[in-house]
Amino acid sequence: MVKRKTPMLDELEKGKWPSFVSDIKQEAESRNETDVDLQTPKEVCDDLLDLLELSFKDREGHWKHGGIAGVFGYGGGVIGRYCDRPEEFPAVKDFHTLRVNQPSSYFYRTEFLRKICELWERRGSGLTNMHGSTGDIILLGTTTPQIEEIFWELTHNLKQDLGGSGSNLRTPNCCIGKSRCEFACYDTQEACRNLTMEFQDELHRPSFGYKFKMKFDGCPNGCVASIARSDMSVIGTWKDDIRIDQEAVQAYVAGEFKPDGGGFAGRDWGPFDIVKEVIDLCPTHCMAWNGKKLGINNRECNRCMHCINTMPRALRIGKETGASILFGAKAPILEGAQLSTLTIPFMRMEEPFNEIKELVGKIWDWWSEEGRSRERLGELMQRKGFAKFLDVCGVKADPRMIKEPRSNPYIFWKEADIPGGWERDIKDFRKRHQK
Amino acid sequence: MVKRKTPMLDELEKGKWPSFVSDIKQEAESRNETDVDLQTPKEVCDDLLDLLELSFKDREGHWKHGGIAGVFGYGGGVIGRYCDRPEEFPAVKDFHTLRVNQPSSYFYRTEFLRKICELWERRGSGLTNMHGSTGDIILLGTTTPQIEEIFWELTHNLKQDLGGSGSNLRTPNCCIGKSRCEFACYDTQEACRNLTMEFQDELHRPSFGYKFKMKFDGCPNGCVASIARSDMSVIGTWKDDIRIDQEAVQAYVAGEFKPDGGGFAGRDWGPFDIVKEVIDLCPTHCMAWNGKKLGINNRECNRCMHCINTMPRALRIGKETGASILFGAKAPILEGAQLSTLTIPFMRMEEPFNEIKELVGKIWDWWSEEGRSRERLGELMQRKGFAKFLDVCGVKADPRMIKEPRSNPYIFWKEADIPGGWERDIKDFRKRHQK
Amino acid sequence: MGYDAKNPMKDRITDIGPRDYKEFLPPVIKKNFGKWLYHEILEPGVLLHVSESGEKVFTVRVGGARLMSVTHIREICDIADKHCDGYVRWTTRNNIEFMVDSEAKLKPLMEDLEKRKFAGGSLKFPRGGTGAGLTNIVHTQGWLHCHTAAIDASGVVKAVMDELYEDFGKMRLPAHVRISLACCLNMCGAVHCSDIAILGVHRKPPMVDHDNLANMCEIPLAVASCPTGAIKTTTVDGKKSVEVNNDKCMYCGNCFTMCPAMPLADAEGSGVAILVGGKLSNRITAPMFSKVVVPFLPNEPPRWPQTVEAVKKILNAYAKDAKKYERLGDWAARISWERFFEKTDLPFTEHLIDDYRFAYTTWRTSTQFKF
Amino acid sequence: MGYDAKNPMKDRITDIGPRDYKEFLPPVIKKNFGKWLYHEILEPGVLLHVSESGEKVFTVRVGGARLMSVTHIREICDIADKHCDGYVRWTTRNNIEFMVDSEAKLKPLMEDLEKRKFAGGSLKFPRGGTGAGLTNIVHTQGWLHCHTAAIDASGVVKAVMDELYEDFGKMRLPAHVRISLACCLNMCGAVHCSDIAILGVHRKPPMVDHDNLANMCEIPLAVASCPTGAIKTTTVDGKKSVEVNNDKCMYCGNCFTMCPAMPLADAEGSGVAILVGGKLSNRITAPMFSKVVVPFLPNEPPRWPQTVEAVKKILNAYAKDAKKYERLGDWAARISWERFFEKTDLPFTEHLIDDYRFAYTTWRTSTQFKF
Ligand code: SRM
Ligand code: SRM
Ligand code: SRM
Ligand code: SRM
Ligand code: SF4
Ligand code: SF4
Ligand code: SF4
Ligand code: SF4
Ligand code: SF4
Ligand code: SF4
Ligand code: SF4
Ligand code: SF4
Repeated sequence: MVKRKTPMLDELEKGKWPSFVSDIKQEAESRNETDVDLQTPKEVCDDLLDLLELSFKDREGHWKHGGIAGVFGYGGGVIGRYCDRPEEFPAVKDFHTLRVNQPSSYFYRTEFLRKICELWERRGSGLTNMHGSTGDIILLGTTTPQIEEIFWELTHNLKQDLGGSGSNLRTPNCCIGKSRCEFACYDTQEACRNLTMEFQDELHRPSFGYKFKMKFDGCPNGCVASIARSDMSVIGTWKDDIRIDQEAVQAYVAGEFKPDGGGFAGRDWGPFDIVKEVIDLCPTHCMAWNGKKLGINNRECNRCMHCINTMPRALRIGKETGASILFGAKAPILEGAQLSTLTIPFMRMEEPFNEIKELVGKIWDWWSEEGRSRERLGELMQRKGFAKFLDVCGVKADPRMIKEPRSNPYIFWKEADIPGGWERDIKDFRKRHQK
Repeated sequence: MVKRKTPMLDELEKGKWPSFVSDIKQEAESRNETDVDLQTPKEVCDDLLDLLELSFKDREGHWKHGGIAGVFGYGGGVIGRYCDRPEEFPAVKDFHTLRVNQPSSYFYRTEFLRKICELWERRGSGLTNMHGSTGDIILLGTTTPQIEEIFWELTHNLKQDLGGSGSNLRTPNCCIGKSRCEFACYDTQEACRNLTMEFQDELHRPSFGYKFKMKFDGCPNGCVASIARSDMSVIGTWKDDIRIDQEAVQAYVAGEFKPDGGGFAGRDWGPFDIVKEVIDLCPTHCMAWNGKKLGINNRECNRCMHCINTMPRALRIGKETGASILFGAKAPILEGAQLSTLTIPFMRMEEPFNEIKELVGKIWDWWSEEGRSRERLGELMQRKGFAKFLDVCGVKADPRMIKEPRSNPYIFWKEADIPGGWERDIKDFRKRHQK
Repeated sequence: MGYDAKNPMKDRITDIGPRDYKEFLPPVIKKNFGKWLYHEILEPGVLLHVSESGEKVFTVRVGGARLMSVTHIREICDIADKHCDGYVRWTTRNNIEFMVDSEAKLKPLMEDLEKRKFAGGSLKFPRGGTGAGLTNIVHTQGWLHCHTAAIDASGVVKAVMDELYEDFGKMRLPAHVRISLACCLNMCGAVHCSDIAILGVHRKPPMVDHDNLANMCEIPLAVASCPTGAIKTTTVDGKKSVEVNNDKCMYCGNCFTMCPAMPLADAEGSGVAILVGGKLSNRITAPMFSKVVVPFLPNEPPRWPQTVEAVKKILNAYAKDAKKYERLGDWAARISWERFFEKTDLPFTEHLIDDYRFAYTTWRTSTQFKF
Repeated sequence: MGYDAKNPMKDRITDIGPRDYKEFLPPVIKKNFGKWLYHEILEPGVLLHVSESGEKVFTVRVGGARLMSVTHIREICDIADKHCDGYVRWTTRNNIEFMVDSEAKLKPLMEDLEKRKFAGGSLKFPRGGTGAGLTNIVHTQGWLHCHTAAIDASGVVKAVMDELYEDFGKMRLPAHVRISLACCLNMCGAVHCSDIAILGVHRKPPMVDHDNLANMCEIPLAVASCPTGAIKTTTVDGKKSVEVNNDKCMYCGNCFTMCPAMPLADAEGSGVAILVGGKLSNRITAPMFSKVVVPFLPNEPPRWPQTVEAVKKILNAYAKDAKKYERLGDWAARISWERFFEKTDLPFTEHLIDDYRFAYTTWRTSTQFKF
């Protein structure tokens, strides 16, 4: 408290949006006053603020590159971090992060959270990220000796394991799904948990060439962004017809129900116009409205969700539900960003999820065999070609997997498919064709 | 006549579409009967048919690879061609092609054509392609000694030069333009001729690393396909407003004028519906129709031509006309096909066409300097980056040149643009950041 | 007078360029140059252009084999002399246009053209090729003149056009349909941007003529020519040569272009690929590439029945299903490619999935698809 | 009891995974699991979900800094205990959701949340983030924890959210707007598919710490890490090291990830790039990448005014001009990118033209443009 002088950071206490600076300060104060038997430096929050202030001043970060830290027997779950000015900021000299595997879709009982808080106040910085981008509860900053202690308490007292980091399966994640969403086409939370449990070994013990992520979205709205951030994106969908409640449609048209569940209420967009707002925006133009009845040519629907999103009280997803499975999303390093590519148009998603587990197995085998070090699945798919990937998955090529067929004529053939094979005798040829 | 036995080719005399087999046969007969002092084998057409029959039988062509042939002082205009079974088909043993530079948009007086026919009957096979894909009159097949003779007669008697082949400027080509098209935004024929004359040296004497093509379309309809087939595509456009004749619009709406000049007359598409067929199809949605008056928000129009094509009696291109210039189209070998890329959104196109000539000069200089052997301009543009190409053209970057901005963050900077430059002292850095 | 082989430079004329088109413009065209107001298609193959001056030009467009003899050209000249004051032109798609300056001259011209037939029975001057129909197939040399051809050109074109003949003379399609043919991957033409493209392709890696290669080719150029890096230098029986890694080869033929000792053509290996959905005009949508929808059909001279059948399937499905003004590629994009393969009844195979440079940009990165 | 460093394997528990979410579901959620019929947004930040059973759950969503102290979390627990029977959840965008099972409990909860403020004056629990509005900025570690950061994360987010605060609590935008931030090109998050993305970028090639490189790094890995092949091995003062070809470097930082002796960060060189127009949902249009529209803005702690300004310009232009349901990227595509730069008043520079692997696919290969 005495030491801290953070004029720049103090600026970030102003304004309405919750200030992380104020929050760190309140934690700093709490640490100064607490009776808890702190196992980490009391001044950790003070030093962190001072160090951040220095970064603001320098316009350069002040953490050293990486650093080894971890728990015995695991290869992931801990990110080592050391300050590059340890003498000036001794309380954050080592400031390692723990990634704690969140329960599916971030539901908590306060009892559990309070235990985490108690543990983390005592043995860590008292600072967290709720949550990290992958999904973990991020315990932000502790010293090297504390790591095993924390792990022991986590597993024994909280019955809670770490998540992933390094070249392994990363902590899977899912949208809220059936817990509270009427659009969920399968149980994302159970799928996420079930696969997390199945692959504990892959999650904890790096045996891959690089990271592998899986995320579970209950429907094409994509609330957990799986299509952009996971090597395997499992996205709910359905095969049969959208269920229509014609009376409820009328209620929307009459203005009794607000479109999009009221999500546009902040502005006067005029009365709801079903033709302009639904029929005309349907990307497949498979909807019709005759003033009385809404028609959907379900065979042509691509299940984009727009009509259902707009009139959730009138339209419901089909009953024959499952998921589309897409592969290969990743951030830009190295070959440029990728979105996941549709590979399995439809798979049923039911416990014990054997079909998807087998599929994952095949893909991991191939990736392990063919993938270069630090090559994401998506990059391998690009390098080897999508047709090869389909082979690996044991799936037949289908136009649904592409936006459009190739425009170049550079087609590879298998020798077996060519009558007479590839080997020819030039002498034979020369009999027909002089040189 | 005696020798020929072409059962497969004879099948191609059937059917309604003009039969090239019948035509070659009629030429064969004419050669057998003619009094002309033929300088090439009388049996050339017979042997050609027999050879083609053999190819049909073998399902393999029977021409040797290339072969040197040409006229003195030129590096192009003649394609050498030798048969790979010369003993059996002696009359087509050598069967070289001449590329004769067509006059702009293929208008002819019969007097000229008859002279060509006379020359080519006597000194060639009597067979032509009217015309080759690049645009030339293709004189198809003659013997080596005839080449210089033909060239002499062509230049002296027909006042007519050869076109291009090899690593040079290829014969430029254009659409019919102002000769007979109301859409022409500039004089394509004159531009084509003027640049052809300006660059005679580049056309005849290969000095490039590969071929270079230029084509001139009078408007975005693209009737000479310049955007797909020329390293430089000059495509007419206008800057001001589409001219509207509201009465004529009414006449279309009333069904008095047929849409698209009657181009859809072969089928009953129902009465013309201006909203469905024009307003709704306008890609920029910049048109309005209130039942009486047609409105165009010209600022938002991208000059796609649709409305003008559909109602040519009511709508006319603007008055402030010129061309957009695009670069880099090519066939797929090696890097895949390219369409030309918009580089100069607008240039006036008036004699003496100095501005475009200067631009071409700059581009050729760069291409000559940086281009690899057999690297098309489009490939060089890809290899060096479009921004570099703009530099070369002396043109400022503009969003009009791209479909969308880059999605990857891999931006190159010039050192001069970065405060402090690139060179830094690691010792300095280490003062702030311990390792 | 004439060329003197002993004195080749004597009186030599060079670089005079083509004849000036202005000499060749029919008077009505010359007078109204740049003054045209609008056009009408009076019937298939018959255009009327009206000038600001009130003058009119009537054009009769007729198809033809691009390959034509001087005998045939002379017949064209006869017709032009008789009806058109000695002027005639060709179009950018190898059709012939006869122009007259009054309606009165139109009918006799058309009647004259109609009755002319080749000895074998085919029409010499079929009228059509205008508006929302099919026009002439732009094509290349094929076995008739080129050394790299994987298929014939004129033969395939004749076979296809015989079958689609009706559509050349009617304007009953949803929009312009442009069919093109190229006999090898060099694609001499705009095959890569055609509504329907017929393309000659190989499927066997080049043979290497080790005995002759070193004499016939510059080895470094041959090695460098390969886009996939499949070619390496080697020595065979003491002779310098090259060897091809067959598994890396995509049969593009670029090595053969650079080195005659590496032929690819093969009776069984070479054949037809079909591409669809390209366009050139900027009308409504931007120009687009054609896409491969049939990876291979065998060479079947003389009438290539499977190729003809596939083209017909595509054209018919399009004609039946597309909207007015909708080009083939726009139709396929609208109905989705899954429906395209259904409606055309063409099989989808892994060969149609891109694996070249921009492959990833063609993968479906969304859940939007139709069952 | 507890961890025994001398006997680390004693009673060790591993591979138990996360706690079962089913233990943590509020009773009303558990009972109606999979039975939800529809939802309504009662006001910004307040959701109602109605079950087939007729039961309802009311959710209050509040924003927050993702970085939160245990003190803060305990306060959240207090609230949840008081109003929500001890249950609470977070969303995928780091908002907090308090759920109650009857309307009666809603108002006290909201009032309680509203009045809580940090000592510095900022709100602890601003309500909002629903519907066609702005929700929380998904972000990464920044200078607070990560070693590769080119910018700070939490600081920039706070600065931007303060300025856009109104839109978090209103639902007045044309569609959902997702802003994301990542502090380096590793892009930990979905920055590459966000309506607006704030991205930390470097502009100086790495420095090479020749004295220490050989000890700190595996040289072959460092060389191999460079996507542009800019790194070569070298020897400096007798020590093995690497050298960087500055002209080939695109400052991606991948070498630094592999080799700590190659730092890139620089006060002047590093800063912010802004990308726009990405999306994740499949609604109407397919997911899309964000595109770079501002190549660089300097690091300006503590409040990054130029960055904030640019984001505001973009958001305001969009809010004013787009149609209902139209995401930012769809808006830009519809009005054309030339208009986007006009309407947002952002300069277009050559840096925004792609020159990476798929560059060609982004060039304009048509004459369709707007003056
Ligand atoms: C903590 C976290 C950011 C955050 O503040 O939330 C994070 C932090 C780091 N990421 Fe990440 N990544 C985090 C989620 C992501 C995500 C998002 C996701 O998982 O959904 C991505 C994009 C998706 C993807 O995987 O492509 C992501 C893409 C990367 C990459 C680039 C990978 C690529 O293939 O392009 C790297 C570089 C690397 O792996 O060497 C990286 C590397 C890193 C490292 C380990 C830095 C490094 O260079 O080694 C960071 C450690 C920072 C620290 O001090 O803790 N991080 N990283 C996220 C993990 C928290 C959690 O477990 O919940
Ligand atoms: C004659 C002609 C085809 C025809 O029947 O019409 C033709 C014939 C040949 N072309 Fe072509 N090209 C012809 C127009 C084209 C066009 C179309 C155009 O110019 O508008 C193209 C596509 C546009 C382009 O240039 O990209 C074209 C793209 C090629 C290519 C591939 C170039 C590329 O960069 O991808 C080659 C291969 C090469 O140059 O080595 C090629 C090579 C050839 C060669 C020289 C064969 C070879 O491998 O060396 C052919 C000689 C055949 C012969 O026996 O006469 N030809 N070639 C066309 C020239 C006639 C004329 O002068 O009017
Ligand atoms: C004569 C010719 C120009 C020439 O210099 O020879 C020509 C002439 C005309 N074109 Fe064309 N086009 C000619 C090749 C083309 C080409 C090039 C090609 O096919 O290789 C194209 C691009 C095709 C493509 O997009 O793939 C072409 C795309 C158009 C269009 C746009 C059509 C579309 O729906 O996309 C129009 C507008 C229209 O038809 O309303 C057009 C319109 C016209 C008009 C109406 C222009 C006019 O006002 O005179 C002419 C008569 C049209 C007709 O035939 O129905 N012309 N036109 C060419 C005739 C070729 C032939 O014999 O069939
Ligand atoms: C709570 C949460 C899921 C979770 O597991 O935590 C969630 C919940 C809902 N989402 Fe979502 N979405 C959530 C993140 C997302 C994301 C992911 C992201 O932004 O990172 C997306 C993809 C965004 C994108 O496309 O870039 C997302 C795209 C949607 C959409 C499609 C919106 C669109 O216009 O494209 C809908 C449909 C709608 O709003 O009508 C939707 C609809 C919904 C509904 C209405 C579903 C339901 O019936 O309950 C939920 C309330 C909507 C609301 O907030 O207005 N949700 N939603 C996430 C809340 C994040 C937050 O705190 O703001
Ligand atoms: S992804 Fe679909 S199922 Fe999951 S929360 Fe979002 S809208 Fe609901
Ligand atoms: S889900 Fe989308 S595609 Fe299907 S009917 Fe609704 S709006 Fe149309
Ligand atoms: S390109 Fe335009 S100007 Fe030229 S002929 Fe075609 S329609 Fe007329
Ligand atoms: S030219 Fe095209 S973009 Fe312009 S108004 Fe006409 S239809 Fe619309
Ligand atoms: S396409 Fe190929 S085979 Fe046909 S003419 Fe051109 S180069 Fe020759
Ligand atoms: S055919 Fe093409 S891919 Fe095959 S070896 Fe020759 S150049 Fe290489
Ligand atoms: S985006 Fe970069 S700097 Fe930020 S947390 Fe991820 S790896 Fe670290
Ligand atoms: S920053 Fe990237 S491009 Fe530059 S040297 Fe390092 S790895 Fe190569």
